[in-house]
Amino acid sequence: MNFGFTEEQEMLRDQVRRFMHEDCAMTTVREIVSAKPAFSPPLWKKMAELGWLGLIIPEEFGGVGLRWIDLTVVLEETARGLSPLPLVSNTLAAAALLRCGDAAQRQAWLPGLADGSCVATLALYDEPNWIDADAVTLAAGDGGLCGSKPYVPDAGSADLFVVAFRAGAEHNELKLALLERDTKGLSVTDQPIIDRTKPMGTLVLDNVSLDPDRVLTLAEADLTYLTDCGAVAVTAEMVGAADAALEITTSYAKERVQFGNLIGKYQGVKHRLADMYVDIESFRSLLYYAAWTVDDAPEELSRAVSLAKGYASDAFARIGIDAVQLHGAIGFTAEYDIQLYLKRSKWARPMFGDTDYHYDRVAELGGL
Amino acid sequence: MNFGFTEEQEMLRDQVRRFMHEDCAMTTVREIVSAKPAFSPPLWKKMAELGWLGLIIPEEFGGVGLRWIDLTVVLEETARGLSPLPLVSNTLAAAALLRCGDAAQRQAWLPGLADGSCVATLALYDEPNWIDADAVTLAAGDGGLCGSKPYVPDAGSADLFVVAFRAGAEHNELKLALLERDTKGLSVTDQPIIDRTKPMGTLVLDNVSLDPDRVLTLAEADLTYLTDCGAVAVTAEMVGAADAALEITTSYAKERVQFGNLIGKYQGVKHRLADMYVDIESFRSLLYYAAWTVDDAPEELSRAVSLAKGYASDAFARIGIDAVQLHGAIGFTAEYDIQLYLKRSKWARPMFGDTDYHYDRVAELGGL
Amino acid sequence: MDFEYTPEEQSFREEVRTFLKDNLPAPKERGPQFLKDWLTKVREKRWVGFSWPVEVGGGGGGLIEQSILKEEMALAKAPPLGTDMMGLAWVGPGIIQYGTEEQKQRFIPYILDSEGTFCTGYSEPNYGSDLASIQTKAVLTGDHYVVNGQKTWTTLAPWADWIILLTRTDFDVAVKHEGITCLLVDMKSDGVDVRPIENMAGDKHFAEIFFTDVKVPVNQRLGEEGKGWAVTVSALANERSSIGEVTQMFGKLDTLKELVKHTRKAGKPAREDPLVRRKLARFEAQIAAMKYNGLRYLTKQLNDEPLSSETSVNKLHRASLEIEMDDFAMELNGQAGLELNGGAHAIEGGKWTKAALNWPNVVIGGGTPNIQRNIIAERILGLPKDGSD
Amino acid sequence: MDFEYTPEEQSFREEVRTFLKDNLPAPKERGPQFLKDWLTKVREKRWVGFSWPVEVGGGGGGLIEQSILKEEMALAKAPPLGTDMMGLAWVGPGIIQYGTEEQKQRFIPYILDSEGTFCTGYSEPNYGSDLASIQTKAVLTGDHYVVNGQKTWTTLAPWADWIILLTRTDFDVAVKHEGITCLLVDMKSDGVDVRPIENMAGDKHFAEIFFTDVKVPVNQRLGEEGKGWAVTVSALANERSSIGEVTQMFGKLDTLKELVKHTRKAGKPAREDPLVRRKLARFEAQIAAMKYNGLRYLTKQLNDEPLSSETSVNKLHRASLEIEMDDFAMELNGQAGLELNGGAHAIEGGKWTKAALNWPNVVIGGGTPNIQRNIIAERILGLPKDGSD
Repeated sequence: MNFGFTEEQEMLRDQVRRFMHEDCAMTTVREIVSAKPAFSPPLWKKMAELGWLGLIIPEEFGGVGLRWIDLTVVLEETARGLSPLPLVSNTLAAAALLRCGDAAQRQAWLPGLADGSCVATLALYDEPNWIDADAVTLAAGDGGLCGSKPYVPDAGSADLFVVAFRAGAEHNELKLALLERDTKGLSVTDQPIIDRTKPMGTLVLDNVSLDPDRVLTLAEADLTYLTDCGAVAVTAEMVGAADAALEITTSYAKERVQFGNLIGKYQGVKHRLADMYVDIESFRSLLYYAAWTVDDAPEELSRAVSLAKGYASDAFARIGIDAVQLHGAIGFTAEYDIQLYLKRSKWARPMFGDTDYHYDRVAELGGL
Repeated sequence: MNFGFTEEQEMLRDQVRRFMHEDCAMTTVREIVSAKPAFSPPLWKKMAELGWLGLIIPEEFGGVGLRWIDLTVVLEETARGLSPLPLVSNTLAAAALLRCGDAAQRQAWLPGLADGSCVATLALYDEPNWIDADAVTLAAGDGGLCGSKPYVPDAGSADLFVVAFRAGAEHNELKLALLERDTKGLSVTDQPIIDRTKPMGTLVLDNVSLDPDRVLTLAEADLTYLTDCGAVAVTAEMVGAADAALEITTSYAKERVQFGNLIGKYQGVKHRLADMYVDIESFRSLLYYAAWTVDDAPEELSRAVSLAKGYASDAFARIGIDAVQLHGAIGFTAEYDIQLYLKRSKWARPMFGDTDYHYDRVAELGGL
Repeated sequence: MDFEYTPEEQSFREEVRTFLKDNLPAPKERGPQFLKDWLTKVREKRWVGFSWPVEVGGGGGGLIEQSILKEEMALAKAPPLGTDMMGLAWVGPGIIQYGTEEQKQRFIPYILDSEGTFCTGYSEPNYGSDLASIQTKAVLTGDHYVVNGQKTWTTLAPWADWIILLTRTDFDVAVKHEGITCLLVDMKSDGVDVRPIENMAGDKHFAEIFFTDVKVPVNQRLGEEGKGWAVTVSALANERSSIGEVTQMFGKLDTLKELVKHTRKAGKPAREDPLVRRKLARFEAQIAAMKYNGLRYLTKQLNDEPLSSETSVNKLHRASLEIEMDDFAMELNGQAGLELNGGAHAIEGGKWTKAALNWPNVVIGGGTPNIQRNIIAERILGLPKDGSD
Repeated sequence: MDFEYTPEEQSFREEVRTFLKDNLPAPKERGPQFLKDWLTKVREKRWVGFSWPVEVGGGGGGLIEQSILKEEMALAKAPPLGTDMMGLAWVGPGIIQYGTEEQKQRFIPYILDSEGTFCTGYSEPNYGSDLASIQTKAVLTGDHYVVNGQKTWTTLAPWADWIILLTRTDFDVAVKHEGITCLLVDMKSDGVDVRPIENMAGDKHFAEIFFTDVKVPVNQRLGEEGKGWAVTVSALANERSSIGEVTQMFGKLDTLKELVKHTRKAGKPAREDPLVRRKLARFEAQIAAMKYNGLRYLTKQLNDEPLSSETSVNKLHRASLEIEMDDFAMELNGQAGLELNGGAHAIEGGKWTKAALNWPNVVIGGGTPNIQRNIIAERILGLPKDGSD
């Protein structure tokens, strides 16, 4: 029983912090997201070299073969600096290949995901606020895939799209397709969203034919697993981003004077900051446990991640708003960074299920 | 357009305040509720003489013939001092007779209610948390009424029970029975509850025969009207009691020193008190409007009272808890009065519908 | 307690409605000339500056009629009665109360005829909420003041023609509320440098303003030298939440309900989720409370009873609703709620999403919620001050 | 990160379970002799004072084993391991750290063998939260102290045999934390007057205690004269939220779920109301967070990392849950939720209703939520103090 990080994990954390500080500071982030697509090939290459892109990919496929709990260390720290790079998307695509692909498919694609030569992303649901097999509505017809796949994370920078689609009318007749960017009949439309560090797009599919080698099975349990992994990844990012928002706001409270006192001396400010700390500590602990279950106690993953993401979705949204509010007027200028965290909190809330979804599931798993 | 009280109403308010101060101070209240039944014949007589028992009863039946908005003035002030006397119950019984009784029934009973010789109460629903015609389950059989009528307010002191019962299987086949305390087959059991200033009891009915002269029609609209009147009365009491809780807590914050300062100087205390003020002001305004609609715009009563009671049920419950908490340890000693207001807040919450019930109704009336 | 209107009031309401029917075409039928004509017509009706004295060109109207006018205008979603929002809200009343005869003749028609607009120069970089501590300096030199300093968060500054400016003429005072002087400054004066600030929603509604040796004629001083705080307080007191505001919020609630009716959540109609229903009902209760609170305070004014700081109650409701209503719309729509204008799945052109980034305009601009709580705690409940003064 | 237990830890858990199976009959089968036997048996196992040094009679056990022991005891709803709750929680550890050899020999077996109980004399009428400001006076006179003053809110005082008492021996100090002396006082001493206080739930768990010329032998002073604050701080640090507490709360959540399953609300099963479901889920998230927070802090201790004031996090969760869970049960049941024990419709003998009046025991007793927030803000986030010191 040891609910702490190993020395190696702490070294990994330091490494990511150094990278974010030296290579991906906020000015760089703002530069990256001001272009389309919001992506940086050199930083992606560096992340590949550091082993983060293949962190959870086994060594036999060119990865590092670590666990989800190690990944959370990386995600927490990249999100602290609001990294816009598609690490979560690439990792979830890898998770899909690992879980649903056959030996040949894994061997064909995973090395590229690990070495950064192929940026990948995963797109599951077609409904904006419904986590359910029925929410996969894109269907394969005689001519292949026809229609659109909306809400695809990092669609602008991805080379490979791992896309869920409906292979039959039954609730759970689902499959995954591997579609390369230059696939005939596929085009990508940008979806402008509130958080520019988390780009999103829609795939438009005009009779895209399905090569059997590029179709993976997707059982309902797989769909649940991948959604849960997505929730773990996003919650890890929420921990880092929320922590940064608290840190920025606390620093501000220690230097800003109003009515003759540091504002951090007023309980109206300090108690709100204390409550933020309580919430972040708490969803952090829930997240660490959930991340541990992915590899070590998968039967507990659903409940564990729903507790974490359910708590985090509400709490981080409140933290984002309050962090801006405690800054007063300066907090909502475009120039100041704190508002970027508010936008991130809005983005993170619905991703892979909001509080209502996850708490409903906790109730159900708890026998209600 | 005048959303204020008249000079007469302000005089009435002063009169009630004087009565509560001189005749029904908290020591008296504690004495009254330490006995069974928690009732005081001399104070009841005095309230009758002051005209409050027949405030909404027309002059032709011995009352004063005023309106519900006048009644709210009285209830706000009696509740400020947590009066345990059954003024609400007596008034609701009168409202039932006025709305549902025929000429003979009104003439027979209302003068006694107005002059204090007959303490009356109204009992509608048999389910503890369900406001609906179907929640009236006590049914008349061949032998009359048989079973029990629970949750009867002021059952211990009442001489007359106005009791809803089911006269047929259809949803809305309801009637009211007028049952005197000495009716054959009727007995009363005390229900010990959290707020001793608001006694409650169960009528046990053993083949109580129904005299046609003592049965009133009760259409579904009547049931709604009487429930809404009950909600208006209880919300008026909530305004007075919450206001007193705020006043007591504010005074305490102005005299209690901790860590070298008056606790009222800490924003953790003062902002909470400010929030209480905001809530009380707000449900007070909503209540005044709702009380006005009873007589002047009955078509708006349901929506108006649901906004008021919906707001008040949540807010007062929070105020009750926080008022005790802001006092620290002294606040939860039996000796100190503030805890009596917490108990009142718990009592008031479910009476004639809690926040969930009323907000559900607001949504429905608003077309959702 | 009486919510009925007198026959005179009713007929005034009818007059407003008839006017609106005759003069307010549907939005898409409004031509390029529409706004100009509209402003001329409402000015002819004397509805601009409705409650201002007739002598200065106002309507001389009563409080009830004014609330009827505002309510009907808001219900009809009519354009404002004049383009100079701040001039009409508090600069004009300030000039009427404290201005010289010359100032009244110069500025009141200017405001009423929508010839230009005022902005309000109160906040400074180091004194956002603590207005009395301002440092912008004005020195009397012959027949003009020379102003140096900086204002910030000045709403509408990028377009304003004039600014009502709080300056300090005396730094050697026992109480910081003294020594403050209020000036009316032409934004085209030499030495005024406006730098728009972009907010997180991408809008540039407000600006920093730098004043470098700006000359302001003495006759543009409003009120006495050193007594500018009184002018400000009286101006802020005019910044009341009105029935028009409440009507707008009921309107917004209606559009939110419509949105709910057309939204599916977790595969089912969102309207069936009790949490959604009860949250909308709670919004309605708060807005209705604002309405009846406002009517109670209006009644006090009608009875010439002094208004304390009760209006902070409605400001707190407004702040909570501003933050929550748009956010609720976003949350309801999940990922689609994240989309901005131009997105294929954006909800109503992304208007809720954009609005969810614009709440600080109201929530922080009008005094933060914590400031409002202090005002209630100290001025109404009589609790001790926690500030330095 | 590893939630697996070592084989040794697993076998210790098995040992505890086996013991419980053999020695803990169902509640109704427990005879009058049961508790005495139980206490003897767990004492023989050296599970009382589990982590205390073997030299003084403790178990010398590790932190993980201790958490396993507490968890299993809580799961089995076993009686406590000793009757002297406060003695075991912090008086004993305080004596082990600061006591003389004589004190250890006298009091440690007394506590471990459940021969009597301690109560804790910290709070005074004017200093409920602000412990360092206490005024109870102790004057050294020959070989004993003479104590005069008053304590209040002293939990368990009506039954306690001893009190650990915070007194002031020096009023002329620069810092109020100095000049405080800690005494162990026999409650049967002349001049000790205990007056029980009734709380709003009708219980008399705590009391005022008046001290009038109470003589306390010098050898009952714990730690040095004037250095009592250090003893207190170290004692309070031992008051940690533990795994046993979390297990109890999970147990309470389970009973709440059972209640929901059997309750109808507005004519429908309460379990179908999403608001009810989500609120229970939120409780579960908070309790689970307490569990994993606790494990993180335990890991820190195992690694000999200094624990700051992180335990305030769980205290705030505990306070929120204490207030909300019982209240939720009451609200769920409408009018039936108002009934106390003895009422025909009372829910589970009115236990939720009574509990809904007893939250201050935990919420105020352990330091109010606002105090906990100050601790986090000042000690962890480094924000300025708002107190006078």
